[in-house]
Amino acid sequence: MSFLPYALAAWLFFVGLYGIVTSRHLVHLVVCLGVMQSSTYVLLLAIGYRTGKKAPIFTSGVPTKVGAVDPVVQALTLTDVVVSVVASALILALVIEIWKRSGKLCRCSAPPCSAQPAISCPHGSTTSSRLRSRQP
Amino acid sequence: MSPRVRLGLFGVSAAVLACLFVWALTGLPQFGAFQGEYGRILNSAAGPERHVTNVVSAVTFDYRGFDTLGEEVLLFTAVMAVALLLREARSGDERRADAVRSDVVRAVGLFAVGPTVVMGLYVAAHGYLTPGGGFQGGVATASGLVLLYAAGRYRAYRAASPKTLIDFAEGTGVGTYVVVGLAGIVVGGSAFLENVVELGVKGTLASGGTIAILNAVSGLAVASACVLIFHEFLEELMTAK
Amino acid sequence: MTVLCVVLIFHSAHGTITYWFGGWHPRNGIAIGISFSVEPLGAGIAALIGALMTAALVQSIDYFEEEVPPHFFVLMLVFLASMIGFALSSDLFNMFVFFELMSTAAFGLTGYRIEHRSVLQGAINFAVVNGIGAFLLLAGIALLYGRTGALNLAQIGQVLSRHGADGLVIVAFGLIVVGLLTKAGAVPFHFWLSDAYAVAPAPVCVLFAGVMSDLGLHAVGRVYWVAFSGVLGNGHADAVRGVLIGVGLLTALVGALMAFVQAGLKRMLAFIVISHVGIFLTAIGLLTARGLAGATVYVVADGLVKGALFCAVGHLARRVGHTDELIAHGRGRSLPLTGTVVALGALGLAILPPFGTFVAYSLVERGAGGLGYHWLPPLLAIATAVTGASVLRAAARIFLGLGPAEDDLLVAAPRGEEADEGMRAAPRRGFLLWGPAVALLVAGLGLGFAPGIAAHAVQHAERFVDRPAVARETLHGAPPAPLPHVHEQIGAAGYAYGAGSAILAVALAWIGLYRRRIPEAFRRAAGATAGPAVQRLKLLHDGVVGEYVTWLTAGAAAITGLLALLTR
Amino acid sequence: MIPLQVVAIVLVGLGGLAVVAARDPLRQALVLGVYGLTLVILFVVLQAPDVALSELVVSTVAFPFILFTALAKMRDRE
Repeated sequence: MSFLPYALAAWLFFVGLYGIVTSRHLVHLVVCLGVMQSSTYVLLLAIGYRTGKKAPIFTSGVPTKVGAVDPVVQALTLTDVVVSVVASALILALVIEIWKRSGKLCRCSAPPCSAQPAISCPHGSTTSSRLRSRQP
Repeated sequence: MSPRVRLGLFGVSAAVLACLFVWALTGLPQFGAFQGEYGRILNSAAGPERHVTNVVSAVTFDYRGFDTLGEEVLLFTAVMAVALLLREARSGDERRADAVRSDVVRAVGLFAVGPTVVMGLYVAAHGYLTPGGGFQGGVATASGLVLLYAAGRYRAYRAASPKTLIDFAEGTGVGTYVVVGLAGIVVGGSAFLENVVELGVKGTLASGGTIAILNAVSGLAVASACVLIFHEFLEELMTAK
Repeated sequence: MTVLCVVLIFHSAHGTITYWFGGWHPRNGIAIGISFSVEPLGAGIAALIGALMTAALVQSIDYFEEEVPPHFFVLMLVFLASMIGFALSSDLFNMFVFFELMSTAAFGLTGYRIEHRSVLQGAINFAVVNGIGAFLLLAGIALLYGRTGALNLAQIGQVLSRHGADGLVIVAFGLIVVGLLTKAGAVPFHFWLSDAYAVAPAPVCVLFAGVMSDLGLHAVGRVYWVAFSGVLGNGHADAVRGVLIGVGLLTALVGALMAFVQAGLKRMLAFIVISHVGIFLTAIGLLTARGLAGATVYVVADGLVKGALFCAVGHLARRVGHTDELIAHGRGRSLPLTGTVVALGALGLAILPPFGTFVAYSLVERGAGGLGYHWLPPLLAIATAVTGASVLRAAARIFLGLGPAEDDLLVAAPRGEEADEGMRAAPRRGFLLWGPAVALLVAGLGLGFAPGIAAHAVQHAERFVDRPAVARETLHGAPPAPLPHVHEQIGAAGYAYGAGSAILAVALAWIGLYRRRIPEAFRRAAGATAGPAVQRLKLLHDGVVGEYVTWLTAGAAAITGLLALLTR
Repeated sequence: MIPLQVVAIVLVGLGGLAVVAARDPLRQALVLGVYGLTLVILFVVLQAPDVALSELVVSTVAFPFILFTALAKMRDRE
């Protein structure tokens, strides 16, 4: 039973990872990344928890003697939360840009993008035969 | 690689990794029995040394204040990067100034603006006494401005967050953090980010020395960073191409 | 900044400079603040960062067509600060913060040319794969904190060395290494790297290629030596060595092969970066002081050379409008200087004696010889030869117009990836475009002539790998251990490998150009054996995020699993 | 371990699954908000009010905001 919080961290990690691998929509992917990141919060906080102890905030009413849970992991998690927001915002900004471009691409390039702008469609770096015939 | 092969490969490797993960987790101390010295030392030292009641804020702004500086710069960088990515000239006309049509939503939103901002500032200001701090308060304050948008007053929102001013605030927030840090070298004569200010009486607003200052400036930085990021996304939404 | 870092190298020669932020010195040997530890090896890398950044900034003054928004320079400077922070920090979580900061600045810079779809795709792949790598790193950090209650590397090492190597230690090490290797771009975590490097503006690539990848490796070395060598060093060193060298060799060879089949210069250089990351990883993986010293000197020398190559490519892009060797065929004739830089740089990649890269290679060679791994240096020399050959072939095509302008073996660069249309409109000339390339090349090749550089590096590496002494110095302020006496002499074998690699590079480049002149029978035999494998390898690099993440998972499982198996 | 913690853990576990399983981005964004709240509860019972507060502001304001803006932008173009 006391293993449960750690198991939760592992669970969230792999659920998020599964979501990313099978994702067909970049926004979905970003959200799954967030779920994965939340597993690290859970892991950190679960590690720093101490049974029966209070939060590390010693306002005048609480006697210092009782002791508190680990404050360091909480500070680390705070940083981690910021990291998560930043990463999501950046990727979403890129997604918006891709969306705008893919609209453009549909109009001017020969192979039309599918209606569902397949945000993970390969960009064709693997064409081993050289399609280009135009000479400089 | 076909989707089935991919899923198969993923399944096998994820299973292996999960087993390893669980194996590692069994090596951790029992849940609730953690005895890390680092945290315990800080819990007992932060009160007497730094005159704050919230140890977490002492850790974020002092003992590990350098991490927080990195975090502030991270937010600042994100603002820069988002602005760089979404920088395309948004020449199109504003198509809709008001996104929300329902009067009720507007009214509720407008009423909520004031309290949210005030609450945000309160949370930010008391960070080293009670739960909260620059980050939480900053986001809450920024969210007050977002409510302004939700209330359908995009123009009001734009009026409330003139970009240059906020840009300036963001720069000031991060900059002051560095200046306070440097003050540690210049005034304190010893180390970057060392406390140089009167510690004050524990439990009051004027306590904690540099923690209070750093808390305030990071609140400023976070609030303006959030507003700027929101702003970039909103601009993107509001301009039709 | 560069000057400051060079000063730091000499300053820290007498002993590691440890700086505690906030003045929070350790209490009773327990670290309560964050510290930077500056020792000559780390400071050397920091100096490399500074040098490359200077070159990149100088070049970007003239490189861009349009007016560059100030954000670009702000991001560059943040990138600089975060890389130096990452190289010097001795606090595990602080390293994570800088890791994220570095990635964030880098995404922004990668996505600078948002006009093209492939650019955005590259940036997204970069963001997602690095993000997951960071989670793995953080999970490892959390596990370690749960065991040791410490974040300072030296202190983690102290606590860990009191216990045996159980599941937690091994898996935490595996996760941290995988996280760092993701940043470094080792196989199979390298997919994002070629996508991102191919699309970032050339001045940014100078930094990415020159040092960002190698920082991950430097961190692997530090984490192993300072934190894990106590617990994994006795008895389990062979397991760690086997895994690191295995991954390193695979990376070196796959990267070299992929580089050889690219026509786009930027993507080719990206694969060269991957290949050389493999070489450095192998050197670090030897787990000896000499290997570490060799890796560090190699990173610096090679970083300068790769930086010079990317600068030259930037110049080419600006003047010719293309960097695809088949399209730009013969159009670089008017740029003899840039051509010379590229050709010399290619020979530098192929460890031509007696230049900087060769000195580093010979250290690695002797390190491997010391362990009895005599099969290792030839394999590495082949990798360096192939990478050198790719660049030589491209240089011959572009700057001399040799060879046919059609080659169905090569992978064409996707549109918009190399240099976009806007670039061709107004070719620029200017000292600021080619000057940095020459400066970096001279520095990189000239490093080999610095007196006693090999011996000094080994001396400091010896001190670095002495974990208990480092921990005492960091946590208790004990005086540093005296510098050991080291005598380094490059042996005949080293010269043989160096010369062999350079000759092989020229030969391979010739084959690449004039494949058709080889008798038919040979060609068919070679095609039948290597063709399908190369084809399959090419197909793996197809830019789908989900696939990359799958490979990441597989790689993480394989590396950690192997570590677990071998240490049990 | 107190029952409240067990409940919170189970809720978060289910919430995470629900977020990943929701394939429609808009619905997913809503589920994500709920998931964030379950995380807040978990952090409170783990005695981490600071983290809970920041997760609260992030998951109820910052993240949904950028997510919805992005989705709205995309909907526009269709």
